[in-house]
Amino acid sequence: MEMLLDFWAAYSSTVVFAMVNSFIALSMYAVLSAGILSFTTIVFAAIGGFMAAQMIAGAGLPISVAIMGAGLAGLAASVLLAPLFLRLETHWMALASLALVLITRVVVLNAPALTGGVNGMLVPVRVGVMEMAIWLALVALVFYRLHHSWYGLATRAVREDPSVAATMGISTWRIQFIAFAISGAVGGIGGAGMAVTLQFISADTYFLGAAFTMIASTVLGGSFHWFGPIVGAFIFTALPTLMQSIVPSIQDVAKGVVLLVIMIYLPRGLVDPRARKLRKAARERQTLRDHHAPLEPSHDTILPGKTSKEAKA
Amino acid sequence: MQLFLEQLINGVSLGSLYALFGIGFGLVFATLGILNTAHGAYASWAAILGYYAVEWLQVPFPMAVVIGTVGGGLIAIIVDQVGFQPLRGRKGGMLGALITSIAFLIVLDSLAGTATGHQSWAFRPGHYPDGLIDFGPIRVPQMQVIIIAAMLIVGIGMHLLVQRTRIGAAMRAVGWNEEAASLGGVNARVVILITAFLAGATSGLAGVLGGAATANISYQLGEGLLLKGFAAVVVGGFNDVRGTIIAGVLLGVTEVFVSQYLSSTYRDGVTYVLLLGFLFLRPRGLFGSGSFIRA
Amino acid sequence: MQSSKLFRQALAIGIATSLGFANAAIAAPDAGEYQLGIISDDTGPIASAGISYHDGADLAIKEINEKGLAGEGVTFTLSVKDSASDAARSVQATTQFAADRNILAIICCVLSPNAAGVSQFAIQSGLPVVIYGATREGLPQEPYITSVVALPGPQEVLLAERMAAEFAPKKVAYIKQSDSDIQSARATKVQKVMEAVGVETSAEVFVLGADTDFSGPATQAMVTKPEMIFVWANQTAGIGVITALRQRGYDGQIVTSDIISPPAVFEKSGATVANIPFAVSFQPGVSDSSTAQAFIDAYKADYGKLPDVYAAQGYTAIHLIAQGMKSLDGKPTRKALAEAIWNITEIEHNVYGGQQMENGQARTPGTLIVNWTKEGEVKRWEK
Amino acid sequence: MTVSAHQDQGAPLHELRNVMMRFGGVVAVDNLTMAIPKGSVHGLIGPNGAGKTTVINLITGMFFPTEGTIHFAGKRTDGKQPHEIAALGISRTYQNVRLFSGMSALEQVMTGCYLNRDSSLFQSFLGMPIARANWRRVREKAMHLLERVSMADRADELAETLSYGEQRRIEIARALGSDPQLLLLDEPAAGMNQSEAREIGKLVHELCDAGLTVLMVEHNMSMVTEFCQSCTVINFGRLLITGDAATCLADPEVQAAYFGRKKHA
Repeated sequence: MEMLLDFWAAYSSTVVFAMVNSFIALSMYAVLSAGILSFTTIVFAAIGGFMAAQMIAGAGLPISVAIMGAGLAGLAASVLLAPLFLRLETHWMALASLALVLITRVVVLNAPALTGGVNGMLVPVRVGVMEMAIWLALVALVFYRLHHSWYGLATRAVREDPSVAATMGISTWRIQFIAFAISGAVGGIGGAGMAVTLQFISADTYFLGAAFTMIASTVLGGSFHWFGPIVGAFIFTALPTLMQSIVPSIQDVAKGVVLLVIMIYLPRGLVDPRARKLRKAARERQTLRDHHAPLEPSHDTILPGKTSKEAKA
Repeated sequence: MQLFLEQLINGVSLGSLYALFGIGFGLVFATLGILNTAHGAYASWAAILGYYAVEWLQVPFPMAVVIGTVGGGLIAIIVDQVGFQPLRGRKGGMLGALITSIAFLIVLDSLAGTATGHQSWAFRPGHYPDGLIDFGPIRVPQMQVIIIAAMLIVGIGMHLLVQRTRIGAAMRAVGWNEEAASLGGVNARVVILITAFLAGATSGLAGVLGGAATANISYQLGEGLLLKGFAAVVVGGFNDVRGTIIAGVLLGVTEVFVSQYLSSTYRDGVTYVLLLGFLFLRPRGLFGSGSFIRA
Repeated sequence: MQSSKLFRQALAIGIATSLGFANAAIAAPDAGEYQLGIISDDTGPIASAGISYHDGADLAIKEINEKGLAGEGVTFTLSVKDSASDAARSVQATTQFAADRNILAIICCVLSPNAAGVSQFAIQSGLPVVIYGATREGLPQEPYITSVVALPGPQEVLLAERMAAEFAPKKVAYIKQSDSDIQSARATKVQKVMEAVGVETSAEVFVLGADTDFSGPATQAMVTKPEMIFVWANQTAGIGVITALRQRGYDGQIVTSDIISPPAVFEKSGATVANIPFAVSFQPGVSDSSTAQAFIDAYKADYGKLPDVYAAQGYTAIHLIAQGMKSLDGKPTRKALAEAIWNITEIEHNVYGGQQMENGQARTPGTLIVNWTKEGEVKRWEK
Repeated sequence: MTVSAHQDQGAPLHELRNVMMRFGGVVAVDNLTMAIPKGSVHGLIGPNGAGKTTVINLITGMFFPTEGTIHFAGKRTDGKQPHEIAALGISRTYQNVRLFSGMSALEQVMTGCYLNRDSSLFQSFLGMPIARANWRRVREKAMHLLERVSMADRADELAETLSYGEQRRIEIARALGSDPQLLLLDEPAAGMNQSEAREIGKLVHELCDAGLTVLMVEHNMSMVTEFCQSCTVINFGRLLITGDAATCLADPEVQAAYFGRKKHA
């Protein structure tokens, strides 16, 4: 028992960080699931993080209020940004979002009144495991509900084939706008989560490293179901600790290789509802000895807009 | 006036590195549809190989440039065959390739860190062209002249290769539609290998020259080039070498001029705000006309 | 669902591995055998310095165990957790150390943000921390957080005063790294001294830590024709700036900080960094106390190279803990050890020829103003 | 001409007037005027590359015409976005079946019912009864549509595991989900054997009897003669003839353009 307690004491912070990263991954998933590759999550996280830090360190508000405020701040930022970003197509949007991450860093460094500038900000309180878990459960519940809603159906349609979705009356712009809004709110919460777990945030907290790691963990976990990003975030948070104890000298190489192997063998990520259904179908076929040959699955694309097939028709 | 000219040359030389780096990045995107974040690692590795060649094998600098360039190309081929080839069969899409490239970025960068003992290295003074050339009142470091010349030669060469030769036509055909290209008698596999090699080699060239000019050969070398090279490619239009060159040079000049004449604190801010503005106004790049989306 | 199965497997492996480690740790240590922890920067962007700190600490442990410097029959082992300079991983490592009852104290952190995060958590869980690299003001907190790194300021002031006195320059330029709190603070201190004696600031040029091309900033500074250029930036950027200045033919005086002190820097840049004065508190070839000499010899024997200022700091951090340990007779607790360390006013075993501590913060020890010669030796700087 | 024979079916539901469509220098649709009579099955035929699919893309708003106007139920639709046109009551299927990867047959059809949703985003993620009731209703409707295309027993299966003919039927059910007035079928019988094709034809007739107007792009001549009341023949984007199916197919110009070309192909 004592051993378990020790274990929990040692790794509870890993669990908390994994939960915090889950928000960031879910925020990336929110837009990814609507066919958008965007790193603006990091921008929303920065806004949420410094917002929360100010609310806690400056105004002395409780953590839960600060997290709520951070979510709202992220939401507001995303609602303002989305109309601009939605004018761009995929890679241009991806680049624009990267540029925005870099701009954010410059702004953070040069707005010491809001962010502490180069000195960063100390956050005097630390969030409890339970509180973080409750927040994650709430957000996961929202994603669960959305998955089984009109919005969920529409996002999947828009992601798979936006022009077909449009002929069903689904407005790609509207769906992607909502996706951005969700991404903003959840990203803001994630940023606040980072602030109350790291207890110190600066321009470097919300930068490219986080952007690349989190997009990788989102896709690794699986970007076709809301549970995937959470799994991915937990694995990517635990992986360095695990690698540290197994292969300390080449831990980063090992991390890259794990990612590579998963991408080669499970390109749609660990949690993949389609693969599960396909396996089920295969099993049934075997028992039924069905003669229908399955079609080659159409390739999944994250490109919105008109497809080449249309354009060349 | 002298200041203006000197800074202009600084900007053009810096931009030439971005352009040189961006050419290969754009080529891979246009032909193979991969947003390759590991492209920067090729540059780091090429610089490291060049360093080994000069400091350990004592070869002259031009030879080291060749070794680095070819090395970059070979690493690119390995990465392509190990990481991206398996995805092609199953049409993993752009996202799968992106994440795979991040995996390679992690692996190659940390191996480069180990190879350099996590230090930043530099060619010793005298082991590379570190003198100055006088152009009237302006004195320009030799490396800057070499970089600009290399960019012009490689840029024009690549443009002609892509637009005027059979290999180039084949590359464009594969970029348009791999299946159709195979039917039309183009060996897609060969074209993919050539493309990967050329991309790695140009990145490698940028790496060796940049590493020498900035006295910084480390695993972080490619990181800075990656963002700026990506920006150059996007502004220039994905499938146009001319666009990449012009955009890369403009980016370098903008950076230097913003910090000279506006504010060095806000340099990156101003540069990226300009970039964003450009994107929103002209989302298809300088020479881009139609929508560029792969078949 | 196979994916969740995979996840469960991964989790199971993780738990099994970690429990295995916990088990190993729980196996009762010999009497007098204590564990310290280090949150290292062995990989990541600042590994070049991080490895030196770690090497210095390892050497100190070896020496303490051999000579019984932590008290009769007391030996240390050093448990390593690499943070790769990542703040989140630093905090995670802290919680793991805090949870491991065999760990008495930890040393950590090159980057101030990481040090700040680690400190907050360590205070909450009552784990003594000795900071060996981060130089932000206000990090030490009674009794748990102490720092063996002198704050920037006094050294820069001394250096600046000396430059002003010996050169009496009229115009000086400053190249600063704008995204580093420490470097900007240092530059400000120098600039104040220079301006106070009437030296005109001809240019203030800002660079970023991640920049690689410094031809623009070099031109910008040089065009104002300063007699002297101060370079205040982290190692890679600072050396980049110096190289760019020299490459463009700047032959005025360049002054910088201890970033060029590691022998590896001379190996890299050679004559480019020669004759540039900088202030350090420890430098092989100049530091001449017997402790320093012993440290340099032992380091050279173990690692085949000369120690740098970072190795000296890692070394000192462990010796500070040993000194605290020695003052505790009998069973040390974390709290008692923290208090003992906090109350130390002078580090007995140091390579600086004297190192005062005040409220858990090391004061600036003897300042050496030195420079590299073209032959690769460090000499006291003379005009 | 026989067009007058169909005027008793009422005003045309959909019209293209002098529509031009250019891609760069290529003219894909050249001054085309076409009317789809309300309540009929209208065929759009022509050789490969005649521009049939381009016409469908113009009707659904995928492309905006370079010149000319498009009218649906008395409203101009050219320049409207595809989802706006869908909301007006136009729905379509695709020549090369474009179902959503990873969705079950039922989910495909429910997505097709998107326009039937009457609960807001907030109501659904708060799990309010109105949202659940709406969801249940649409689910039932989707099941009903699947029954109609005889696919109800495969509702939970992943679409990509079904056969080509089954996928086509699901696509038709999906297109019907939005309760369209005009259904555009792009070669609904392509890749099917004769009996499967006839089943589709019958289904189309049933739908038509229930008041739906259908535009069918078809290659299979027997399908056209058997199931289309009227048709339009185009070649190189230009109108060749329009009228009742038998007359059109008998036209010598059509024979020359269509079968003449086909022989050489």
